[in-house]
Amino acid sequence: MSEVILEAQNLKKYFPIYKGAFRRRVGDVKAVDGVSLYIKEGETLGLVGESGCGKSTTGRTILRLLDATEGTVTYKGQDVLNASKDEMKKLRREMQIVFQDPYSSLNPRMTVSEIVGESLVEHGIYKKGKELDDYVVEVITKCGLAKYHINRYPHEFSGGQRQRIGIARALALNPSFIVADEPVSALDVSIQSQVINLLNDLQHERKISYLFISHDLGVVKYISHRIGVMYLGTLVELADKKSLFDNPKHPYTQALLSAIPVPDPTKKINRIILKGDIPSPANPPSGCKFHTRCMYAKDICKEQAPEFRNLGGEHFVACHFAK
Amino acid sequence: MLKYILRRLLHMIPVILIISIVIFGIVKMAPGDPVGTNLDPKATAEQRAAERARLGLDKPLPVQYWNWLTRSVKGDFGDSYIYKKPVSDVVPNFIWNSFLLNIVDFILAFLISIPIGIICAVKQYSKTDNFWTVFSIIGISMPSFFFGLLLIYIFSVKLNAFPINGMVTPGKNAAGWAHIKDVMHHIFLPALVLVIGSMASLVRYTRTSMLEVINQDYIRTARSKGLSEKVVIYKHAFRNALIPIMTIIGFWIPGLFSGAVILETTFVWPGIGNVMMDAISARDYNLIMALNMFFALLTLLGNLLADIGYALVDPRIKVE
Amino acid sequence: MTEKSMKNKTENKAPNKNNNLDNKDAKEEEQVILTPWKLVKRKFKKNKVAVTGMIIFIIMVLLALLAPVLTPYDPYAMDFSQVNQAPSKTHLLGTDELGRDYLTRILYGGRVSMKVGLFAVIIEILIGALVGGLAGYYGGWVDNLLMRIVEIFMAFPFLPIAITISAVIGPEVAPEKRMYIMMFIIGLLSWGGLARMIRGQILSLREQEFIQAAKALGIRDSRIIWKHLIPNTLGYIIVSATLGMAGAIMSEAGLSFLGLGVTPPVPTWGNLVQNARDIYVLKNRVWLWLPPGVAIFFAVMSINLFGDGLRDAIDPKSK
Amino acid sequence: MGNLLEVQDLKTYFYTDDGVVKAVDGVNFSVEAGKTIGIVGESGCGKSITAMSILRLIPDPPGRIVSGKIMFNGEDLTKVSDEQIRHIRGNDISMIFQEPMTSLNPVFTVGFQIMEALMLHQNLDESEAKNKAIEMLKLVGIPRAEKIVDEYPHQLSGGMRQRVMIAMAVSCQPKLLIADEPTTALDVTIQAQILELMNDLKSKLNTSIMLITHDLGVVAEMSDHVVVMYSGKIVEDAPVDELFKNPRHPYTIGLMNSIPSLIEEGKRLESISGSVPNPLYLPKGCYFHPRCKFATDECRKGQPSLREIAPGHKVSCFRAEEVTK
Amino acid sequence: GCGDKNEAPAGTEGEGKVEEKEASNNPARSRDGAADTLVVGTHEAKGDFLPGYSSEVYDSYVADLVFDGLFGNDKEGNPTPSVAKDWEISEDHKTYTFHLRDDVKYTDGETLTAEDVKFTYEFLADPTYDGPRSSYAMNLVGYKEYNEGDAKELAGVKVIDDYTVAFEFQEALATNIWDCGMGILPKHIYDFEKGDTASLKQKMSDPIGSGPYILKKFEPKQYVEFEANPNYFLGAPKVSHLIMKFTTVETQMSELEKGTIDVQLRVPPKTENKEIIDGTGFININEYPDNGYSYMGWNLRDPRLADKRVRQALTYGFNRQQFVDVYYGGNAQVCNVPVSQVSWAYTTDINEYPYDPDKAIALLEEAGWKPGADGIREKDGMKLSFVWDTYTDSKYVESLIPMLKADWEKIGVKVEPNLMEFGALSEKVYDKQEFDMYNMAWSLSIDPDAFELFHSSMAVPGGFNAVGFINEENDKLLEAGRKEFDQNKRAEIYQEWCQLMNEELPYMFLTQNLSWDAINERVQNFDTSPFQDWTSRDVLLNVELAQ
Ligand SMILES: Nc1ncnc2c1ncn2[C@@H]1O[C@H](COP(=O)(O)OP(=O)(O)OP(=O)(O)O)[C@@H](O)[C@H]1O
Ligand SMILES: Nc1ncnc2c1ncn2[C@@H]1O[C@H](COP(=O)(O)OP(=O)(O)OP(=O)(O)O)[C@@H](O)[C@H]1O
Ligand SMILES: [Mg+2]
Ligand SMILES: [Mg+2]
Ligand code: NI
Repeated sequence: MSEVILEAQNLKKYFPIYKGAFRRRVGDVKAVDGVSLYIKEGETLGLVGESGCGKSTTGRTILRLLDATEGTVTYKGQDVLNASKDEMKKLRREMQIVFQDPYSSLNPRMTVSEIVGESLVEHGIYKKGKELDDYVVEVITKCGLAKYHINRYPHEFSGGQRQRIGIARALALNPSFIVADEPVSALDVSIQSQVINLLNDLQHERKISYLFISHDLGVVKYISHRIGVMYLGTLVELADKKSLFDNPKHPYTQALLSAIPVPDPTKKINRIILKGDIPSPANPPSGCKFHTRCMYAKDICKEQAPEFRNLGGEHFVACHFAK
Repeated sequence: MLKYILRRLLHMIPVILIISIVIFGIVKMAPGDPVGTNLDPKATAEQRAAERARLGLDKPLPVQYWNWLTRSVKGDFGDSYIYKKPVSDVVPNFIWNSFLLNIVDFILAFLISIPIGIICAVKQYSKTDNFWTVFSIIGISMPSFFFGLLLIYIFSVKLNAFPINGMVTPGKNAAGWAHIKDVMHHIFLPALVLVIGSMASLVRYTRTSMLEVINQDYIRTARSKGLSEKVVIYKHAFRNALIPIMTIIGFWIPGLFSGAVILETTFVWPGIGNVMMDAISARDYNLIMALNMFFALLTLLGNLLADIGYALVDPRIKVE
Repeated sequence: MTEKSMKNKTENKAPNKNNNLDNKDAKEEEQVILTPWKLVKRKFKKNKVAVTGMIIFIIMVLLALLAPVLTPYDPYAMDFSQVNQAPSKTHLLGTDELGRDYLTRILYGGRVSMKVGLFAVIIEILIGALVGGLAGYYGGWVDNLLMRIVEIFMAFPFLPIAITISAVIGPEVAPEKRMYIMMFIIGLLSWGGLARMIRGQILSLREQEFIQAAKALGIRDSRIIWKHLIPNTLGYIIVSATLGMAGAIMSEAGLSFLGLGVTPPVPTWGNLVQNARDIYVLKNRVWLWLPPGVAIFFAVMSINLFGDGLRDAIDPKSK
Repeated sequence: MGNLLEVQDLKTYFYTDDGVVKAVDGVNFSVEAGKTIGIVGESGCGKSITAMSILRLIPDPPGRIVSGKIMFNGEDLTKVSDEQIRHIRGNDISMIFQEPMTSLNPVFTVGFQIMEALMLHQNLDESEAKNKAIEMLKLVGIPRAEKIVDEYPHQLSGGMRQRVMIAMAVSCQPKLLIADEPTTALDVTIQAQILELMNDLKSKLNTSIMLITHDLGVVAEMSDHVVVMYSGKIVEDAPVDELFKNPRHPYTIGLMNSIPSLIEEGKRLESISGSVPNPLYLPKGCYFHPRCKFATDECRKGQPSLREIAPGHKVSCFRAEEVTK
Repeated sequence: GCGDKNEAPAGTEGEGKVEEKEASNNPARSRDGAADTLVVGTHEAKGDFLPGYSSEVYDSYVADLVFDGLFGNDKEGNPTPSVAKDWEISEDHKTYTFHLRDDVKYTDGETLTAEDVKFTYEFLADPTYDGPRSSYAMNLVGYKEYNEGDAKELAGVKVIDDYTVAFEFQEALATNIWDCGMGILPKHIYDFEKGDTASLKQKMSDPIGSGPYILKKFEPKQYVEFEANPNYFLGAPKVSHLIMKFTTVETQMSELEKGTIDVQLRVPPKTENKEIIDGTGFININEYPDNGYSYMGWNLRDPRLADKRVRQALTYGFNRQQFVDVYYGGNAQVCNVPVSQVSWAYTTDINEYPYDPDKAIALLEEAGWKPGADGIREKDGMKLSFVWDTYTDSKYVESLIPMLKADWEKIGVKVEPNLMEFGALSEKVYDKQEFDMYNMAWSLSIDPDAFELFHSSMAVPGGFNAVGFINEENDKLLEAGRKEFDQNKRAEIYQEWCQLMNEELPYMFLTQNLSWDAINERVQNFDTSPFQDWTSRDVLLNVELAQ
């Protein structure tokens, strides 16, 4: 297949917890705790997991919107996390992000043309004026908006339209890698599909790679080529879509897949119901982080964190017992 | 809880220290020499110098500050120039008078305003609500001194129904009930000004926080359980509305005393606000500093009380 | 039942409100496009009380601004043949003990009072926005340090400290200049709350995804601050400014009433009311204290109403 | 008829400054005893308002039940006195809300919040109520119920809180349980736990459930009967198998076609163009016509009414017969 | 004398009996317990009730009611016997020997003796004494040794026997006798170790003395309550209960009207107040000229003001009469000399300096001050533009400012008022002596001696000759005046001095006020006069309440 454009190695992001008047550091939220992944050109890597497991943090750390605590990120051979200011500015044109919330992700006091065109001016690609406007119109029409929308403010759009503006903003710089952080989860089903189609079309047209974050397995399954499953800051399984859905190796993945309600009243599935709640990332369990909810857990799971192993065919699993 | 209070008290110390430095600094910036106003005008320069030395005024400022601070901690704020007595003897005389005024205000305002605030929130835009909204806006916008003067004009000057100043009828030396009546007669007007001012803001505040709470999901939950409207409002909603109301208490307690400066001056009420004005015009350094520290301490204490109040009414605040 | 009759029924229930339903259909495209500010304006305009407040306030400002045109008198010109006149045709609000036209003094007093209020608020906003902005944007130890300072400022008992400072630095200053001192005292003592609020605002804005997006786009910090952060806090700043001005006018009036604010002969509403501390004046020369008191009341009330309306209009939570 | 609840031509409007929002505009459906009815539809189509109208929890002003009947146990709930409706709330009909994080009162212990309804409706004294509360908590699968009963909502996770909400709702063994998007705010694995629990309770207590959701997967799994709403109106009403097999309203079909997991691998998603209309500016004619592929002039002019096209299958579309997946 | 604000003129001298008016609606009569209680309204007393500590006149009232001095004074200001039956003065005018009555008892029953007198003066001379009356002991022999050295006793006060005490002064001065009149403290109550006045200060607010009244209760900021001393050696006062109620300028009129006070001391002599008083029909005014004057001091070290013509011009250029008319409604007088008209040292043979802007301009022109471009006169690069330091929170000043500014502007002189708190003004004027001009007032003692105020030796920092008036003739006259013991000769000296001052104008003399005591008609014999205030035994013991 095509070549790897982005690779993250052992990425960690800890948020310190402070307490008291003197703001002593009393611990860390281990939001991302040793994630390794790669993304190939024109590929979509889906990232699923429960709320708070660190999906967004992974995405943002890769883009260096957050400073990583540890680990490396290389984009087309370039070290992202240690890039200089100028290098970083160049990298920004290549790597973009689309956000979940169509309401808070657009500055309410800027018009569509400002939102989309701002970065072009900032990077010196266009000067303010007719040319810029033409280009902005081109981009937004590509994203399914119309020319007359250009001077409107975000609040005049519906959720789906706003999400398109967000995509247009990311697209304006013509990036080759986009982190899509739950771009459809705030949208209604009927609107969701519009946005998914748009993302898909753009990928085919421009060979864009996506890191597609979602907790909706249906959507991830539909759009991704490969899928990573996260649990409490670590990847527990990462594999080709087919391989993951047909043959999940990690007990958590298995439970997750079985938990999705299928919109078909005739199919009754046998559920694996996990007991308990997700532990806090500020105080994760020892050993294998999943052992507290795992039905197969043995003593070794409590003591030793499993390795993230390649079971062959690029199917990675972090479980002592997976075969 | 006790530990929490202790810890909060401990945290107050650096703040108090800094405030004390600022207050000391401000007061020391003042022109005018306390020695000049107090000694015999015919005193010689040497006598003045000796007096200065005795008061420690010849030392560098940091040393003066340190001396003042260490003595203050022991409760010795120096002598008041006006009263020629230790400040610690002067202030208590007046605190109780101010306290009396404020406690009347506090109790009345709370007893009346909170229920009104709740009713206004429950019956938003009703006639009652509109009335109290107008009342609040008027009360908030009315300067206390002007309102006080209006009352004096109407009730004391025109109707001759209340005394214009003071706290008791001198020489009456009434005891028991007669004394209380005498004081009540005197306290009526100043207390009215205070109560109406406090009520205006408290009604408004209660109304706003109730309105906020009433639209919360858990109120709908309470209703869906079939609870009566009274329980929903006074138990479920009010307990939550109380949380923001706690803040206002924090501002209020110090506000009461310091706001009294104007009110006590208007009504010639023998309280510390009045003393504060005297201290200012007589340049009574020690008294000014002590009073300012008192007010600052009250502010901090108000904040502390508010925080304790929070902790009491809001289980989400961890106390350990 | 047919659809039509159903519709009629509803129209009967709410006759004047929904008659636009049928003729104004669906064409969202045709709706008037409103900028966020226009939206605020529209919301504000609907609030009759707030609009009234604004109008009263504007009238008061105009009265003060146009004072030299509106009155033929000089606020300082004494006329000993006209001492202590009751209101009359020549002196609409009478004269004071030095024969100065009182209406003129009130108008000019309004100028001073409002000027003090305005500049005190400007000082308050400048410091508050700067401190709050820095603390919110940079966070970390900067935030920590600044917030400690704010905490200390908030623990200052306003009136006593204001009185003390006024008494301490006031004496060296001519009456005309005392109003500047007042501005500084009031401004310097009251920025704490604003700084806190702006910090909170910025902190929450900083977490908003559009700021993250701007960073991801490689937008400069300075531009993020100017284009993204500041415009979004502006609404709150404006609201604080209006409400703060009411507070500042009140504070100035209080201090001047105590004789520790702006001092005569420079008139302000506060020191004009001070006349009434003399029982004789209180009783027999109502025109010397009632009008300036009412002026303070109206100014403060109109600004409060205006500010409240503005807050409701700007606050996205309110309907 | 075995109908526990019958909603007839219900209209609930909101009178706002900008105009009238017809949040629920002539809704008819019924709930059979012991069955689950699912209500689906896009955000803002009036699902929650329908549910709240039943319990008369509409904030008034600005909302008002304008007309219609809600027959429950032979009584019209829109007509009964406040006292009577309070007696029904939490006792005969109870409700679970969408947001477990905000639907519990933060200042009372969860135990107390469960006990309140028990003490009110079942005349239990405090200790009895507490025992019952613990029992209910155990029933909804909360571990260490004796301890949790004295904890405050903020000390519990989202899933636990939703369980508490359920425990509270079922504590008086209501005849009808209205669940307004009970799992939307929860994670998949937790959602699975809750759905499992609800099914469990339904069989144990024999309550009817009115399940509101926008997740067709959840509907398919839980309901016996489905109602699809669009812009305050019911567009389709059918037994669950029938609906999924043979949807007849273009909106229902569009909805199904836009769900990725129902689509064959690699096939393009079909989507409904446009967006949900602003309730203040509803289109003339069929509300769905601007987004409808099948719209004709008839649709632009008149509003279709709900009609039965197969036994138990009602659709509100002029062209239902021509429309297929 | 001492620096005093203007609103509170000091005073004494009677205008005669209060008219007997019958008013049926006199509310004071129906007050609770009115029959035997006299309520006197005064400005607030702070609680410094010991004679050595009371710095303000209102505290002195209390001290004067509770304590007795060796002698009092009559209406003309001559010393009269009191605790001392009589006294003799030595040939050299340095030693004063007083013979005490043996029947003066403190209210605790102990007898007043010469030891107590000595104790009182040792207290004033104590090294730690920080009150305002050290000047009473300062001129005594041995003061320095006692105050600064470690002398065990104050040599200048000698106890000859139980009832005889002698004061020995360092210098023979006509004013010495007044230093002997300090209120006498009972040693057995107030005794303290030398250097420990602190212990005495603690007893400041509940004084015990031999005076006509016994202090019963002091409510700070509210009132002081007294009861008559039935065993007073001059006979018990006729009014058995006395209350000094604290009033303010703002409230006193209303209190009078409402009858909550019977007497208000020192009502500002303004037409408004007269109107109120006349309006009641049951209040009379006891009016007498104040023993003091107000003035504008100018810095004579300033070359602009060093020129006499400029000072005269400025005086001519300010319409002082108009100020008196506007502010006092005519109830005051323009003054032109630093001596009160009630004093025997007063003379009318002086220049009145009537308002005359033309003359003022002529004088300025003569002195070489020509109008500048901005209308302000200038000469040699100097401008007649002054900063006038004055004090805040005073209606007097508020009225004076605009009038002075306006008048002087007409003669091409600019003046900018600079308001400050009174204490700050005192410091600036006396300690720093940095000012162009300032205004204050003097209330005078009975003796016209003004050595402290105008002698060139006092033109030092901290001295009272703050304006820096240095004039040989003046020095000569002042020295002669205080060393002369013949009353007539003294009067001549001081009158000559008055003329000199009137010519030289070291101050711009402003006004001499009238003192008004407002008295309810039910109070009889409240005959205050310039030299006898209401605590004077002649007045106090005769006051009666009419039924
Ligand atoms: N700025 C921050 N400071 C402290 N903790 C944070 C911060 N941002 C995220 N976290 C914590 O890090 C963990 C992972 O958060 P993250 O937002 O990456 O989760 P997520 O998988 O995206 O969840 P969701 O599905 O809810 O979006 C959470 O526990 C969160 O509380
Ligand atoms: N208090 C209110 N005032 C005005 N309009 C309201 C009010 N509450 C609800 N509405 C309107 O009623 C309509 C129906 O709302 P409802 O809450 O029933 O939607 P829903 O189907 O439950 O949506 P969701 O899936 O988002 O919960 C919406 O258009 C909404 O804007
Ligand atoms: Mg996320
Ligand atoms: Mg809903
Ligand atoms: Ni019909």
